[in-house]
Amino acid sequence: MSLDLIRDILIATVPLLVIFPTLFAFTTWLERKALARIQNRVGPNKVGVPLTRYGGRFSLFGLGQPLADGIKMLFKENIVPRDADRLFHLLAPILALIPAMLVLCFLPLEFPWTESLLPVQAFLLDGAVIFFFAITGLNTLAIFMAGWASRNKYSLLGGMRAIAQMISYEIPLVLSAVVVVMMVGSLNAAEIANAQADWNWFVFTPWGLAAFVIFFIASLAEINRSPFDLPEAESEIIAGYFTEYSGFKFALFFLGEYIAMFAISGLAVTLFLGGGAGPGVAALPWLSTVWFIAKIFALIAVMIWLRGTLPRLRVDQLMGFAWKFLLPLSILNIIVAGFAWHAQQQASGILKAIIWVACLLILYATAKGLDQLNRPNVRPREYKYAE
Amino acid sequence: MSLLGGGIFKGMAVTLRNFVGSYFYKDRLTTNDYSWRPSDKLPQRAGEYPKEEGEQLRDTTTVTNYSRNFPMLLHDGSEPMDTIRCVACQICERECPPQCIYIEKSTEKKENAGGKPQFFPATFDIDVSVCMSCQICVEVCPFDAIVMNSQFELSTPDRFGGLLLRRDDLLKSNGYYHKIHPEEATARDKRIAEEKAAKEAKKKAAAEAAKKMAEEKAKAEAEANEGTPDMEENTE
Amino acid sequence: MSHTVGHEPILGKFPGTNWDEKAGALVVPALQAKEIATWLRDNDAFLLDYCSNVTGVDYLECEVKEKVTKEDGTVETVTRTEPSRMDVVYHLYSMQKQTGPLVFKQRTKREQPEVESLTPVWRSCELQEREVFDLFGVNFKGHPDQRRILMWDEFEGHPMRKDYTEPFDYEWEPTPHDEILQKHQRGKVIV
Amino acid sequence: MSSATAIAPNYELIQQDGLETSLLEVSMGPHHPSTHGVFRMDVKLDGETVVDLQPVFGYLHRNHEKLAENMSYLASMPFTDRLDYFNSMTNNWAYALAAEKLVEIEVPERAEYLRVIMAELTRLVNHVSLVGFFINDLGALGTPLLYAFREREKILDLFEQASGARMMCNYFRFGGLRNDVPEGWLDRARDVVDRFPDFLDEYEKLLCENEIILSRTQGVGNLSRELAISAGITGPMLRASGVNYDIRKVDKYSIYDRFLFRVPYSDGNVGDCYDRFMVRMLEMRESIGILKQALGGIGDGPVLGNAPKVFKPKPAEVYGRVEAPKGELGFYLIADGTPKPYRYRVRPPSLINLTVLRDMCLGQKVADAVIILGSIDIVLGEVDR
Amino acid sequence: MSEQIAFWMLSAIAVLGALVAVRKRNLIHGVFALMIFFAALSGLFLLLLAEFIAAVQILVYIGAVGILLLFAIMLTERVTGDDGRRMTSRGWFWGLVVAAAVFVILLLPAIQELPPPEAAQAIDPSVKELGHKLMNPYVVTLEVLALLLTAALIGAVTAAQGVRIPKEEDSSE
Repeated sequence: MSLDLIRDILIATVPLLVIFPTLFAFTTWLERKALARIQNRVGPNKVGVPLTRYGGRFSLFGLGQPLADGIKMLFKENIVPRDADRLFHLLAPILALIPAMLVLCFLPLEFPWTESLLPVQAFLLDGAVIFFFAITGLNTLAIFMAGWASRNKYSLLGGMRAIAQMISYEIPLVLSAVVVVMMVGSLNAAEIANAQADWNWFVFTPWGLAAFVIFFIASLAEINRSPFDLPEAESEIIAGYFTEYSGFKFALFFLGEYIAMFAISGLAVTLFLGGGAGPGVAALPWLSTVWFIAKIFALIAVMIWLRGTLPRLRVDQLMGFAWKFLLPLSILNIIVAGFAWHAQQQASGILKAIIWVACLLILYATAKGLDQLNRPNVRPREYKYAE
Repeated sequence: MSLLGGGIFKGMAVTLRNFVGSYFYKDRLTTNDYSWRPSDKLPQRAGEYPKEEGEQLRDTTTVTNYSRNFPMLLHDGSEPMDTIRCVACQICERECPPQCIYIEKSTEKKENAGGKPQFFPATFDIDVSVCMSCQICVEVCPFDAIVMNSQFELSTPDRFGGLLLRRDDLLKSNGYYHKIHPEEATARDKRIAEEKAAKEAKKKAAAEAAKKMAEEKAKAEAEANEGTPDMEENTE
Repeated sequence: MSHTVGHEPILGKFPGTNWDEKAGALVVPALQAKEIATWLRDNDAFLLDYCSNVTGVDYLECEVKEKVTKEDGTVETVTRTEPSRMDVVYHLYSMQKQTGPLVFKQRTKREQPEVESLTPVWRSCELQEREVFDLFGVNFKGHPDQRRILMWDEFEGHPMRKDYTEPFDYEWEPTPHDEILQKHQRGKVIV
Repeated sequence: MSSATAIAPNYELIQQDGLETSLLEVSMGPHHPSTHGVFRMDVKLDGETVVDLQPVFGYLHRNHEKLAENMSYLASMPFTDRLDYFNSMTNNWAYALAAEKLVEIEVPERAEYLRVIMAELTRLVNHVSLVGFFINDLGALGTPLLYAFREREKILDLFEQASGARMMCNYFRFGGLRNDVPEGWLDRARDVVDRFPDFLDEYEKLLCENEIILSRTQGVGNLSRELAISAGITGPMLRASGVNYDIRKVDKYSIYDRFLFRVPYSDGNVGDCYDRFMVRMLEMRESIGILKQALGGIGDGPVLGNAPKVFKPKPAEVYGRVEAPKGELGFYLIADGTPKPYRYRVRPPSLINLTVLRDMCLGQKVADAVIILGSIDIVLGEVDR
Repeated sequence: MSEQIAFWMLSAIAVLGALVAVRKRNLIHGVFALMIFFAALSGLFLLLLAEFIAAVQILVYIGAVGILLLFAIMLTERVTGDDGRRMTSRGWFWGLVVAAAVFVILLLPAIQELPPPEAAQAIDPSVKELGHKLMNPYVVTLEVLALLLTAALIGAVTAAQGVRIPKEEDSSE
């Protein structure tokens, strides 16, 4: 093993370990601030940089809040329930963080300083996308571990919910990605991103749009974001699997959750939103990194927006939504995409437009039909008045 | 046939409007900055917060002119004990629903706000950890001696002693009362003046009527009535 | 205001009942209560389908001074002893006819009081009768789930009874308020 | 009718095929985020399904009734604020109404108008924050709740200006009100009331068509008409089960017969959480109608009738009730000729509405149990007293 | 060299994981040890440049089989598994014999037909090629397997529906 290789591996991976936790800190601030504004509050606005006590003058919109939170978390008491499985209670947050961090390597995120290096990036692997899904699935284990090791009934319920939910939603997640893989003919993340150069983003095709919507919804469930945050449903099961976590272990869970959010948004960007493609990339290659992260943040902004708006689903409705709505729709999407792709090989111009519109109609009608089928009696009602 | 997910989009439009609106409309961002900040020194007793009377009222967003918190005793002049209105009649102590007032009557009389020798409270304690700000003591007081303060910064490191307000903590001037509750104070002063005028007119009328009958006897009667005029009405 | 319910037919049908004019209430012997209640609920003239309020009232033995008008027109004050008793009061309304209330009282003795539970007639009595059991110690025959409701299971005594005295408070700790309370308890202030 | 009065059947887990599963017993509360206070539900779960539920009360019990029996009539007025601490005005009113029946005091007209205004503002406060809490129980991150609180603040400001306190108002007196509202208060109130419908439009847009809310609430926690009547359910919950019964209409207490307003109720087919939620939403519109009429019709005059300074009623028994936002709030007073009530009883709507909690929750998911409790609308200060 | 180190480390982890999985009394701990074993195995596949197989190993064995085991354990009475029963069964001798036999049978062909290193390098198991193989020569096998799995799925659903709470006739009428 040459020293060069070690150096290159470090140069390729360490930035991921630095940039994303930093972004995590920023995102927590962003989320708190955005949610506050959605709810007509002010949000964190006192803690400045560096942690000024009398905020006000140097508060910088409360940007110091994540730092203060981090310090608070570090110094909080680490409480472990008496009956808990101490080993697993300790391992679970770490295990939650590792896969989330690991899958970041599979994103085609090329930093300017890595160009001249050996090709050590994991996204050049032949099966990068499938690796991504495989390793994301490990998160489930960590959550189960946390839920089980806490010896708390709410935690256990949360763990059970998490397993059921994440396994179910992995299927539409993967199936919607299949469409893109089919079109590109490769599981290599870099190739997929490159195939979408010149604004040929998959989200601009009907099947790509449908797949993107399904992917986005399923990814919300996969990372336990509202409206699918059942494993940590506050109003029902306190905090779900991390009810019994405090201090730094809780912070690790928190970090893992946000990193997973970045990772899955990054995959969505890779698959549907053209990776690092964007205006000005041809002239300045490093802009691709900026675009990539900007797109991730656009998706995260939508997630925050959804979180500020929606209540959560019920367990059976959640499972029904995955199995009775998303799964058939994503399978149909694969079929539609296959046929349409072959049909438009010969067609051009108007015919192509007709095919696209037809695809959209088929997909929308199916979705509508499935919705009607799943919830036939759910609709607004009329009320009577007595004088 | 409604749009699939249409309700969700409508809801998102509402939240987006609120998000944007919170930057532009005061209506949508009702949070007020609580600008009073603790100084380095912690207060040792309740009531040591704001240092000057009425200081916290600079921040009109947290306290309005109508809000009430805990009772205070009124005095009219600059020297509190010389112009205290309270005559230690103990009606408020009896009527207080959570029984948080403790009064001990003085043994000797002393000249007070009215300019006549009266009893005064040797002890007047209010346990604000028990007081529930119901304002019943204010209503039952026949002398307008106790009114509601709006001071709310009462936290103290001493859980027991610190929350027992003594007579001297409770004494506030009528000017302060005017500052915190201008409308109410003006109305009250007006009513007191009217009552006083009415009483004086009555006294005058009675005196004049009595003059015709027998001067000396009437005078003595009028003085006896003045001593404890309202007490008898209310005590039962 | 509310439309009162005529009580005369009840007195006619059930001879054991009587009408307490002063309280405006129908007093029913505990044995007959369930039968009368069911009849009141189902009879078309009443249809008292809604039992609003259930509560107990504890009467200690006391001396009552009454003014009695004699035959010759003179008024005399007579003192008589009222025996102790326990009332369980039901306020009945009719939602269909929008009438009510009819005050319905089950009267029983004060020591080990026992009355008929009306929960099978009106479900709304379930928690309220539990409360009466808890706070007054009235035993409801036929109540499906008679447990303490507001006090904890191990609690002894029935705090709403007039002769209940507080036990020693083991969580007591001295506060300045004690001074104040002691003064009140010493009887310096007579309410 | 008679079948509905029976206690709900004992649901037992029936094992089939010899597959053995065990029940999970969860004690939800007394410190659970969505039990609205220190309420506890002992829930037995089969997976996520509720197979048994026992409500446990009493964590906030302070024997309000006994306290009131040991103090004068007036002195327990501030304690009624603490019953249902969201709606201190209607609590005051119910107590004042009962006490006024004891001694038959005339209430001046202006006081009656102000009482109606306060009560309807209270209803707005209660319903708007209840809907917010309810959606919070559904899992929203507090957004509707905070919108509700934003609007509630405006009404609480009005309360503060009138009575000096935002929640523990202690504003009503036997024979009227403690003091008149300050100058300009009525204009401010008109302003708030005029702008409230805009907020309601926005609120309805946010909530009433949301697919998730529809599918979460419809068909959950069904309460039949018969059971609702028999169990003494009152208020919006009763009307959501299809019974048209509003004490404002039935008793016509105070001056409610002078106002035109409608009472929304459902057709009684289901009586689920959605109905309870919607009935409250619609009721707010009617309250605004009443408020507009009352603020238009109010005249000048005194606000406190010639109530006796020492309240010492003759021996009598009265039961006074009002339509509080949560249901029928009644006060049963027995006077014995002393300045203290011999018997003082509160008929708490929150507690009695909880009678059917178990019936509604059985067979539902654990998440539904939470929203069913939320849709009942309880305040523990009133449940436990 | 680095590959050698990685190989030995992964092998050691795999063996240790397997041993812990067998010996551990606590069932949940055992399952997690088993997953460590799976993960190490996946690493070994990666060393053989069979990245697709490695990914599938994680996806299927850890992501699906392991979690299925956890679910099964969750549904049993003693979730903890600390019941102190004797963990070694009486038939340990025959177990050992069978294990040894399987080991030898697996080892024999490997020893006999060890391909030359160059040939091993020539096979580049790309994902595309795998896909083509599955869809062309082995399509019947694949479909039969899919059918089997579907049957199992339906069977599982039927079995799971056996337990249900009898509801009172709903008031929906």
